[in-house]
Amino acid sequence: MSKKNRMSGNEAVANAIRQIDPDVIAAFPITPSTEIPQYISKFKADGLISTEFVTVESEHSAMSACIGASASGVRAMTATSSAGMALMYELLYVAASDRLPIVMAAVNRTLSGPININTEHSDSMGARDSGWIQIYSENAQEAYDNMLMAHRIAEHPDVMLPVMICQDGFITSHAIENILLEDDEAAAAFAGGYDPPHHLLDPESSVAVGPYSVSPYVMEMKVAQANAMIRARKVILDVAADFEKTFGRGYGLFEEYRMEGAELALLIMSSAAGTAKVAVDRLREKGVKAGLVKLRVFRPFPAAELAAALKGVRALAVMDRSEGFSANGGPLGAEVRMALYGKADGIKTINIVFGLGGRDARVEDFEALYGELAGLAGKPAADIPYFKHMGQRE
Amino acid sequence: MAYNAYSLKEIANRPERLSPGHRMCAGCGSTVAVRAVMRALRPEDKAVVTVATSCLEVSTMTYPYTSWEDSYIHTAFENAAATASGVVAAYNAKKKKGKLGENYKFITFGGDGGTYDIGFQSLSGAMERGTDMVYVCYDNEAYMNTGIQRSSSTPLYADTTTSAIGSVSDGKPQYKKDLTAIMAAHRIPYVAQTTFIGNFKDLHHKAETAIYTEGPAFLNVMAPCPRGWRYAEADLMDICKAAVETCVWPLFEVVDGEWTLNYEPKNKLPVTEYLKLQGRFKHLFAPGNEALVGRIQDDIDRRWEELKVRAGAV
Amino acid sequence: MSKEIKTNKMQGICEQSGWRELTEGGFVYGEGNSAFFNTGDWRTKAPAWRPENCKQCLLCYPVCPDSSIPVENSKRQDFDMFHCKGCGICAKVCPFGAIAMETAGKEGGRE
Amino acid sequence: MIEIRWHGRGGQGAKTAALLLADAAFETGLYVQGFPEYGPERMGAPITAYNRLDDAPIRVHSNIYEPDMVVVVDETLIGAVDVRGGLKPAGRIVVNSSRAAARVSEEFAGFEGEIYAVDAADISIRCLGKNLPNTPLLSVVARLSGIIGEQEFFKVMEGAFLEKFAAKPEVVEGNMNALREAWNGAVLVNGDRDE
Repeated sequence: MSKKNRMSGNEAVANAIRQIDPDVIAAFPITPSTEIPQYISKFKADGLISTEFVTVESEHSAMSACIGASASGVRAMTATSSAGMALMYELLYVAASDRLPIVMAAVNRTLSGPININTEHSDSMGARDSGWIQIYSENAQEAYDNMLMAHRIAEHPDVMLPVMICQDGFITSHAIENILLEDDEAAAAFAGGYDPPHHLLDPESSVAVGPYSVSPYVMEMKVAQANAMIRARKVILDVAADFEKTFGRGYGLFEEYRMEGAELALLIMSSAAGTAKVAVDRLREKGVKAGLVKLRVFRPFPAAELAAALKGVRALAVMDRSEGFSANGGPLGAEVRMALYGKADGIKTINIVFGLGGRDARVEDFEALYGELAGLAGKPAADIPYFKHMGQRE
Repeated sequence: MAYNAYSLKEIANRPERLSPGHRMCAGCGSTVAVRAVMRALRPEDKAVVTVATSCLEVSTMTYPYTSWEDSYIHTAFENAAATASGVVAAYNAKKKKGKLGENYKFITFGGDGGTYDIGFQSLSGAMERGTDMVYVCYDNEAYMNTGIQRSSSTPLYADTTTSAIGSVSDGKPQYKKDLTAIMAAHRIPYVAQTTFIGNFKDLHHKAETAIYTEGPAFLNVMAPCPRGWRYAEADLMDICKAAVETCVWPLFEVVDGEWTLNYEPKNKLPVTEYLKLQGRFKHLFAPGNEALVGRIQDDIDRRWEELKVRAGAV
Repeated sequence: MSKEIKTNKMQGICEQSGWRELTEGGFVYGEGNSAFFNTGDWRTKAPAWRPENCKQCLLCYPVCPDSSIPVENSKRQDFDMFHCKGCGICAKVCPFGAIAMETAGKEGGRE
Repeated sequence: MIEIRWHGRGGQGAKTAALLLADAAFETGLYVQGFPEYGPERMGAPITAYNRLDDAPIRVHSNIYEPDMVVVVDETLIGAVDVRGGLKPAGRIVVNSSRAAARVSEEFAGFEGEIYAVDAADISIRCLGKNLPNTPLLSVVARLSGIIGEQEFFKVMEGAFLEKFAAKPEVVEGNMNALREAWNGAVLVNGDRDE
C-alpha cells in the first residue's frame, strides 16, 4: 500500500534504490547528487541493503566499475551530476554499446564553466547521443516512480540499454515535498530480478566483452543498438502501464496538461513544468486556450507522438534548460522542430533557452511567455526568430 | 619470500589460457608475459581478465574472436583497474548471495601507457580500496599501440616518435618513473618487478604469489617490444637478460612492506651492454655522446644502490 | 594441438553477417576461438624442430608469443604452424640446436 | 497557500527550521515544500530558506517572491539583506531579537502588517545551553501560521527530534523545552492587535 511521506528528491531516489537493493553501486561525490551515495552508505551501515558499495576515486571509475559489474550479470547503479557525468561520457557510450542495463540517478546541474552548482540540463543533454535512455522527472514523486521503473525498462530483452533517471538539482533533489512511497516488498517485487543469459561470471561458458571491431562490423552493431532504442519506446509504455496497474500512477512518453483545444502551448521538461502548469491554470481561468506538454522521455525521442499531440496548436514555445551554442537555440528545440517538420507544419514555433545556472523561472514569467505566444500566433513564420533567451538581464 | 618448488615441465602441462590466433606482432613480449602470468593460475580456478586499451586489447579480442580462455572485458584505456573493481564487486555480491560456487581470480593487464600514465588514477584507487585483484603492467616503455610515443615509463634519452632525436635533441629528456616503488607506497600486500629470465621461475613465482595473495597485488613485467625498441625479434631473451644483468631492471618484490632483492648480479655489467642491443639508443653511441651514457649509468647506479638499501642487501 | 576439438560458439558470424545476426553488445561467447584464425601465413621465416637434438628442456615453450609450442605429458610437440608467426625466439633460446629457422618456405615444422 | 521566507546565516539552522516546519505541516495532512536558496552553504554567510504550505498539491517550483511571512533568524541581517522584499502588505514578520519592542518596530517603519519579536537566543541558551535560535523560532512560526495546534505540534516535533538526534537523545528534552517556551514567547511589537 502506498504510504504518504515527505522527502527530498535525493532521498526519494535513495529509497527507491534501497527497495530495489541493487548488487553493486559505484559512485563519487558531486553536488547535488552527493546525498544519494550518502544515503546508500547509511543504508549499508544499518544493514538495510546488501549492495556492494564501491567508493571509487572518480566518476570515470564509477561508470567503469558499473560496466564491469553489469557485464558480470548483476544490477549496477550510480548517481552523478554535471562535471561528474561529463567525466563519464566516454564510458556512457561504452555501456550503451556493450548493451549493459546500468541505471543512473542523474541530478541535473550546470556543466562548467563558469562553475555553478544549480540546475540546468547541459550535463545530460551533452550525453544525449550516448545511447542511454533518458527519463526526466518533474518532482520527487516522479523521480521515485521513474527509478522503480528503470531496471524493468533497461533489462527488457527487447532493450538492454542503460537508463538515466534525471531530476533537477536542488529544486527537486533538495526540496522536501509530499510523496507516496510504496511498501518495500511491493516496490522490490515490481523491480523484480535480473539474470542475463551471458555474463563474465558464468562458470559454464566464458564471455568476452568490449571487442575491437573492424569497419565491417561497426555499422551493423550500431544499427542493432539503434533498433533497441526504437523498441524501447513500447517497453517504456508497457512498464508504465504495469506501474499504473500496480501503484495507480500513470506515465506516458510525455504528459499533456490541459491540451484540450489548446492554441498556445509550451513544451517543457522537469521541475519548471510544474511552475508552468500553474501559469496554464491561471490563463485557462481567464479564458486563454493555453496548454502544456511535459516531455518525460527524451531518449528515445517520441517524435511522431509529439507531432500528433501538437498538431492543433497555433503557437508553441519549446523550452530548453541548456544552451546548445548552435546559434539557433538548444537541443530540445532542434529535436522538436525535427519532429514537427512535414508532420505538423504551420505551428508558429520558437525555442526558448531559460533557467541556465539555476536562474529561477516564475509563474509570472510563463504567463508573460504565453502572452508573447498569442502575438506570435498571428505573425508570419518568417518574422519569428528561431530562438531567444528568457530571464537574463540586458 | 622463498620461492615455491617450481618445475617448468609440470607447469607446462597446464592448459594454455591464451589461445593463438591473436593479432600481436611476431616476437611480441606482451603475450609472453600474459602466458606466464596466466600459467600461474591453478587449472581448477577461473578468472576474469580485464585489459586496458593497448596492443594486447585490440589484438586478443578482435570481433568475432577472443584469444582468452577465461572471461574477458575491455572498456577503455584509463580505467582497467576500475572496471575490474566492478567485476570484483559483482563477484562478491554473487558470492554473498550464494549465487556462485566457483572461485574466480581477477587479473588485469595494462601497458605502461595505460598504467604509468592515463590509467594511474584508476589503478591507485583500486589498490587503495583493497580490491582483491592482480594488476599486471606489461612495461614496454612507450605507447606502442599508437606508434611508439614516449610515456612516463620511457627511459632517459630513448628515441621515440614524440621524443625524437635531432640536432638539438638527445631523445627523451626525462627519467623513467619508478612505478613499482609508487605501488609499494600504497602499502598493498604484494608488489613485484620481474621479466623473462631462463625458465621463467621468477615470473612464475611472482605471478602465483600475486594471484594467491588476498587483497590487491601489483606486478611490473618488463616486456620488450621489438618494433619500438628496434631489435631483431628473436633477441627477446637477450634483451631481458641484459636488463637484469646491468641492473636496469632489477628483480625484486615487496611483501607487506618488506623489500627483497631476488637477484643480484655477481658481476654487474655496464649499461652499454643493454643499450647497444637496441636501436632506440643507437644515437648514444655516436662520438661525443659519452656524457649522455654516463648520465644513464649514474642514474642506474643510484637507483640500484637505493634498492639495495631498501632490501637490506648492503 | 587440442584446439582442433575446440568449438567455436561464434561460428557463422562473419563480415557478411547482417545486423540481426551479430551478438548483442558485441559479446564473444565461449573460449579462445581465435584459435580458428590463421596467423601462420604471417611468417617469413619458419622454425623447424629437430627432435633428434631436442632434450625436452622446454625452454622454448614459455618464450613463444603465439602459444605455438604445444606440450603434452611434459614433452614439447611439433610446432603449431597454423599460428606460428616465425619470430625465432624459440630457436635463439634453444641450447641444443634443436630448432632451425628457415628463410625460405612457410612449411616449417619437423625437419 | 501560505508562503514563508526564512533569513539566517549559515550554521544558524534556518534551513533545518524550514524542513522541520514542513515536517510538522505534513503531519497535519497538508501539502508542503521546504527548501533552501541553493548555493554553497558557508558558516556566517546570509542564507534564505522557504516553505510553501497548502491543502492542495503544490506544483510551483520557483523561489518565493511575495511571502506571507518573513522570519529573521539573525537581526543583524536587517539592512544587509532586504528581508522585507515582496512581503505582502498584510503579512507578518518574526524577528529573533533581545531588543525592546520599540527598537524592533523602528527597523520596519512603514510596515503595516504584524511584527513579532522573540528572544530566541535567550530561550535557546537557557534550554539548550547554546545559541541555536532556529528551534524557538520554529515554534513561533508554527503557532502564527495557524496550521497546527499546540499539543499536536509538540508531539510531531518530539518524534522528529528523536529521529534527528537518534545518536544523542539527551538533547531532545532541551529542544522540546525550547519549543514549549517559545510557543507563546513572541511579542507583538507594533501595536496591540490581537494575534
